[in-house]
Amino acid sequence: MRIPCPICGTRDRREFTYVGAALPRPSDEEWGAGWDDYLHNRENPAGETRDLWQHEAGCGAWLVVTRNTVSHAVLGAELARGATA
Amino acid sequence: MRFSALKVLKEGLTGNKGWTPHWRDPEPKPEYDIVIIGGGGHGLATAFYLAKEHGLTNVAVLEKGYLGGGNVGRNTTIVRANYFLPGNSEFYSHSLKLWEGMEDELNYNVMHSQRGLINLFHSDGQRDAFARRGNAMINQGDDAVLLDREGVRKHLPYLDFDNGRFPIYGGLYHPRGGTARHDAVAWGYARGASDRGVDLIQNCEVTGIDIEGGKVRGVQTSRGAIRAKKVGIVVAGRSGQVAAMAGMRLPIESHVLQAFVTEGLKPVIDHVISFGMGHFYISQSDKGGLVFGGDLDFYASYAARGNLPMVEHVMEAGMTLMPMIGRARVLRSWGGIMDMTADGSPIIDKTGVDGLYIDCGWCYGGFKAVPGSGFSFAHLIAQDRHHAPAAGFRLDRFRTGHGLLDEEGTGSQHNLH
Amino acid sequence: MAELIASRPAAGLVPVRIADLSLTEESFGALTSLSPRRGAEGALGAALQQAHGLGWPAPNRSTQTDGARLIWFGHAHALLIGPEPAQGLREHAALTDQSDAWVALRLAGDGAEDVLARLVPVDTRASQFETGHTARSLLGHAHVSLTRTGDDAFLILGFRSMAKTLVHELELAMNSVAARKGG
Amino acid sequence: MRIAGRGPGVRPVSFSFDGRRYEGREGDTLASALLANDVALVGRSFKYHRPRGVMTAGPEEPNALVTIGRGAAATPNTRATVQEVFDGLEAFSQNRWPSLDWDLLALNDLAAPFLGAGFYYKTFMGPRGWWERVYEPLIRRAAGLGALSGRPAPERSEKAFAFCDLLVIGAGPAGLTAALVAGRSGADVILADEDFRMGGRLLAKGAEPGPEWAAGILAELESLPNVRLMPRTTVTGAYDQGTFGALERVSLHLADPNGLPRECFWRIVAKRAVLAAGALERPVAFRNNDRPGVMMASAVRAYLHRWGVVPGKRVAVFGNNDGAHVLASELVAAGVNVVGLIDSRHDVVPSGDFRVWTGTQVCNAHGRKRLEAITLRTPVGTERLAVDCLAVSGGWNPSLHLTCHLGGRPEWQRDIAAFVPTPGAVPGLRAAGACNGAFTLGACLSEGRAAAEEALGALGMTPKAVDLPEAPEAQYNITPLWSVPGKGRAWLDFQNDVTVKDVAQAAQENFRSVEHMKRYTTQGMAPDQGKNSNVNALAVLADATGQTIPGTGTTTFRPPYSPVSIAAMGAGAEGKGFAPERFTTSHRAAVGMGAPMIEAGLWYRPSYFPLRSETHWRQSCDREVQMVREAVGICDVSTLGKIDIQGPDAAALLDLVYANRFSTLKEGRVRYGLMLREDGFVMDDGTTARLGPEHFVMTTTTAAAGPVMRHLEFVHQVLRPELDVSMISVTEQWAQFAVAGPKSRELLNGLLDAPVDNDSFPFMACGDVSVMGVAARLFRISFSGEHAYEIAVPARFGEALFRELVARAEGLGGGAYGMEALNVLRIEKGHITHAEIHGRTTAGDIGMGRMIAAKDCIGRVAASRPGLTDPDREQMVGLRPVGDVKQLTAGAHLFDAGAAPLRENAQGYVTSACFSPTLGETRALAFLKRGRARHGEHIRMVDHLRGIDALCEVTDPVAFDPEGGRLRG
Repeated sequence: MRIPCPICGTRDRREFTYVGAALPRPSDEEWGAGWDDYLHNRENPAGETRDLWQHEAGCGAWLVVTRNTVSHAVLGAELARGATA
Repeated sequence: MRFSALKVLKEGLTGNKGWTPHWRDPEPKPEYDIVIIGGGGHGLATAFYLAKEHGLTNVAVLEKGYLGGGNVGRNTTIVRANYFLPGNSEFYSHSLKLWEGMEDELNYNVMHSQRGLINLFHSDGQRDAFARRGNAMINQGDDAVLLDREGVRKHLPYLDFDNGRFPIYGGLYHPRGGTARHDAVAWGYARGASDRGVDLIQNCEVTGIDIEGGKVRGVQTSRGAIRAKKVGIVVAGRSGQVAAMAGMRLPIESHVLQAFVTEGLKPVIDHVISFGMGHFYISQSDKGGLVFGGDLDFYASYAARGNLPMVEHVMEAGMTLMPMIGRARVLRSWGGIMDMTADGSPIIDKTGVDGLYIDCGWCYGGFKAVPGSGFSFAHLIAQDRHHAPAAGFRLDRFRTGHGLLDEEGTGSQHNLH
Repeated sequence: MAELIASRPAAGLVPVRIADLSLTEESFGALTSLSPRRGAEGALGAALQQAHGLGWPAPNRSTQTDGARLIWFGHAHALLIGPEPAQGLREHAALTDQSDAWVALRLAGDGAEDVLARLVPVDTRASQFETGHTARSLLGHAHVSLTRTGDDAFLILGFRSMAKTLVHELELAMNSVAARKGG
Repeated sequence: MRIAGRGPGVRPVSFSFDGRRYEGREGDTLASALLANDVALVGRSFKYHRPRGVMTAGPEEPNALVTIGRGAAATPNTRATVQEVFDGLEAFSQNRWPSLDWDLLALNDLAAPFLGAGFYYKTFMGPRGWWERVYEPLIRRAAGLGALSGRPAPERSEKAFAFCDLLVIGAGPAGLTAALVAGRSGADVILADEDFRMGGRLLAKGAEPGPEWAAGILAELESLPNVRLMPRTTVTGAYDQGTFGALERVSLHLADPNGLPRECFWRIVAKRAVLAAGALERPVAFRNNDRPGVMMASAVRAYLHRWGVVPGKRVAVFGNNDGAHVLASELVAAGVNVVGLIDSRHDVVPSGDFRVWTGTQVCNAHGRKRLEAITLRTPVGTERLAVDCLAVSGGWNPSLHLTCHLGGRPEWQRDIAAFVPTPGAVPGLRAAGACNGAFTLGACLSEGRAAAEEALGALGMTPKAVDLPEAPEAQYNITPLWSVPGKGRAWLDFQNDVTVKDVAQAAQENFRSVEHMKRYTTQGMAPDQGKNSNVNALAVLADATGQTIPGTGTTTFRPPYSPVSIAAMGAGAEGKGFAPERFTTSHRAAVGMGAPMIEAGLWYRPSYFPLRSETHWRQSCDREVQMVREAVGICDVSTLGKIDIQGPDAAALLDLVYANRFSTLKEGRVRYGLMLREDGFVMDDGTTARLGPEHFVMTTTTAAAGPVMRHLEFVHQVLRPELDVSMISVTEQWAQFAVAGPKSRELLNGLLDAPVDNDSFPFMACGDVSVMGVAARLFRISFSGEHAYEIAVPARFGEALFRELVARAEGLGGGAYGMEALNVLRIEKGHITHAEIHGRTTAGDIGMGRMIAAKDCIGRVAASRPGLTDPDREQMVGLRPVGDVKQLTAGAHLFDAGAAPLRENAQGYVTSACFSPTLGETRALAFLKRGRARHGEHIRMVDHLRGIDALCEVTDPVAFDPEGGRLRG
């Protein structure tokens, strides 16, 4: 699997660390459904998804990668800076 | 038909003409008391125990593809009861006891082989963590032995004790751990359920769940609508999609786990060995293939296949731990889709819909749980209350924070368990 | 009073010479990580130009003068190699001394690309990775910075603590490449 | 035997098989050399131990599997059809005892009626324990093929990466053409072929365009700098985004590898790929079709043309397509005695100088260890024919395996009665030639050219013209024949001994799905992975279930295309190569002092520093602890993560990632920080120092250094990109040493260029200092509970400073201390490590609940969940033994005194334990339900594993100097 880092170009998956679905962090100050969803519950689509990766063994940038979970097609990647806000 | 050595002999002498189908292939009826969605190991076991333990036989198992075609047919076949958190211990302990009686119960040889499992540790800290685990296993009534380095050497002389990257301090030995012939488990339960009157419907995809007034009424399928008083969802690898038919969102992310088998070799590995530092585990099948695996590929996936970085990592772990397997050739690799939950432990629970139940989230430990999960899920469906050993597998534990079952201690990130 | 003796990260590990290939340790002055303040990339570039005659490198590129080199070092960093950084840079960037953090290895000779091809998941052939190009990537399992410094020469920066592993892996690959060339 | 004047090379090569010496020629495979020496029996089958001979001429070989070499260097299951012979090659047959000729387990063949499909599921079910003790060992011993030596092999393999515009897989007519077109057009091309000689099926041709044409193309390709030829390289798997795995056999053909690795596992990244893998001929199932001497027609042809070998004196050909006729003609032309051609088709016009039976099938083969005769079923009756070699062609299956690796399902093509690849199954890959179902040479050539042109177009390149040679228009004309009906056993999967009867029985038992049938019969699970048998078995199943072939299912393949050694894919990881080793600057000094070094993550740290008089680690450990408590100790703490954080918003970031507040920390001061995960549990802890108004340096635990760095970058880049802050690891930059004990300041002041005192450097102070002329950082922090410092110097001075510190400490009655003493010191003080913050503990569990400040921080909200604030949770306590048993052990569980040690009674567990020389007794840290309210209570500690049952008193976790007076001295 190869991922197009917007900074480094397309690189082998082994340089990247996956974390999970790209979701906005809730602003709620109290525990509730928003936080439960953020931490635990997932759309988990069989198809197109946006998830967070870090180009950890490369430039260190955090990315939001748009992928297909069924075909493994990688449709794009952008810097995470603000992308999940 | 009852299987026995005598029967095999008799059939052999008469040209093997008398063998009958393992299970019936009925047409779906318009209505059942209970519909189980998913004809994998857990679904078939659920149907079997509904019939056997609760006398409920007006039951259908709906399978999208072929029986046992999911993870029960694509795992590394390890059977163990070595969990340490209360909530897990009692469940896997019960499941292992069911394994030990499975051949009698099913009249089917699933080749459950209690050859012993050894979890290696590589530091004092890891030893202490395994000691906690082993003691928890004994508290539960299961078996565990703490081996030192020489103790491990006696069992596994072929490990690299002198030069490996992570020296072997010892191991936690679980003598009752072992393996089984994975497909046979599905077939045995299918045969047992079918014999007791359960309808096993293959090539029948569920496309919708009918709910009226907060109560389940039945399912829509590729072979028409089927009414049901109760519906159980047991579809590891597709749990999110099926639950979504009932408007649910699960604390699950799907991940691919690869596994490998080598060409047949004469007996060389007699145990199940787990090498935590390398996330590597291996045993040898009765046919002689080394069966082994490692960690998830780590990205969400529904493709039953993985990529090279994890393939190589697994092989590398094998080479540092037991370089004598280097000359063995990998014959086949495959991938299974794992329901990874946010604490690494499963869910067997009611849902917000009356009469709808769910059994999911087995991460990559579902195989050994097949009998226990079937037994407990059948109990929940039949009696509408939790079976005690599985009472910890509640869906609301994430929301409340009560009874989280995070054996790895890695928190809410799904792929780290 | 006695003096504290400095030791080099790859002391006793290099040089390694196999056939036409060599692995040696580079001796630089200072290594300083520069990370621009928010919005100060332009000002930092100008200050660098003025103080050290070096332009701010584009991603995956390096710039150099006679005595100094500036290597792109990640999404928010560049590494100034050689001179002590001009104090004026602090206005525009976080400066962090990294002079002792990295082992700097020079891999040179015919077949150097083939050596790297055994360890690095990036195409380092001259057609794709020209002199002055740089990458953050892996060498084996270790994080490295890799820069082509000449037709047959690369600068490899790795963690100081991993010097032994890096040299060992490079040496194995050098042996293999030499054997293939019939050396 | 070898036909005079034909075959490869001239140089004779001497090798042995089962101890007997033979002569082959350079360019021979082991199979061609054995056939040249008239060796028919080369192996035994898996289940029935039937005698077997060479069947194919390629890596798909199911029968001729041998062990190469002996002792630790032995390699089992090597295909004799792939292994090149070299001087001194030693090969051994497998899966037989006592010998290949007389194999005891051949008795299984007689018991075959009882050993059919799935017999083992129906028996061996008792008595309990017999499976493991009796049945399973017997089955295991009988099963398996070759044997591993049980010892590590001495030679090394390697891995490598390669990149290209176009990867061409297979160097037959289609592949050569594709490579030539792309190469001439300037593309960066890799041409990989599994054979040691490129040319594919062209090498097995009796007429041009054949070997000479291939040689010409290869010469041109070799001259092109933009084309890389990779012979002996099998592309084994297709992966995502144009990544392919490939196995190169680098030195397996050499008597003296001379430094070369055995194999190289390549990861090839290709922008486009052409699959030109050819096709594999398939057998026909008939009674005893596994006898040595029954071979694939294509193999007989390859042995004839490429190796000049004819595997018999009386040869018959049996086929269902026109190819069989070509072979018969070529054999006759080469002077071979062709007894005749048996064609199952009725409407065939005989041509050529040999007898032809049309509408006829071979229905039995006779002879055990060597074929002696065959029985024909002609339209009018049966006929027995004496032959010692039967060449069989049941048609061809495209080698489409790689197109299945990403989940593609092949499609049935009726006119060639075969599965063909689904276009686009692997993005960027196009199949060309026989693997695409194009079975004539002309079609192979033109498909190869078209595939290259398409790839060039996608790459934005202009194809250069390439003229293709005239290829004679050969016909294929197949009428499918999968199995010949009749009595007896007819083999489908030769290796696993799966017969037509087994498939029929599976269907009878309702294993009617192809996946069920395969799993029930083990069809296709042997080392050839069903290459020779899957399609035939599918056809037999279709017949048994009354369905069409495409209606029954399809055949799909998983990586690898052919088996790959673990040593190749795991190359480099042997021994220490599995993970990088990290060494501190004091490593050499510590080793010089005799310290055993232990792993701490990837790092090595000293366990203890034994004196010559000490014979047990406890003696050293106790002394080191006392040293720190009474004088001064030195410990390298460089492995802790150190992160340099700068910028106007540095404090804001720290406030967010730490549970407690850092914006209030004064310059020149250090504060302990507790970091939570977003789910509210403790992630890590450490101290962070404020070096300047906008400059902090954070320390992490050794284990969490990487994860914390990633976490900080996540918080900054993903959650708070607006913060103006920079972070970089400085773990490697600084060598840092703890100087701990009442004499620590005395020691330091002997080294520092300006002395420190309690006013200039109180507890939790930090600042720049100069040590022996070197700029350093000093932190007054303590993990031991003593008056202590950590001093950091640039790593180049680490070793020198360590030696200096230790020497001075020894002068003051102290010295170096290791991990064992460090652990005791912190347990005495109730300080936590990852033994306590193991990922399931909350701040409250460790008594730090009040550290969570009233501000937004990672984990604050989730930590407020009822389950995380439940007063019934297990809380950290100390334990001391109060009964007869004085030993406490980590991993033991806690119970009320008098309660049975059962799961339902468990109250908690011990995380850390040690003998405290300071207190003269064992001390432990533990988690206990409602523990903070239970100080003074007596509880039971049980460690079943180590046989310890001790009564303990619950205490505060801080066992020593609870007021902390020693810190401030």
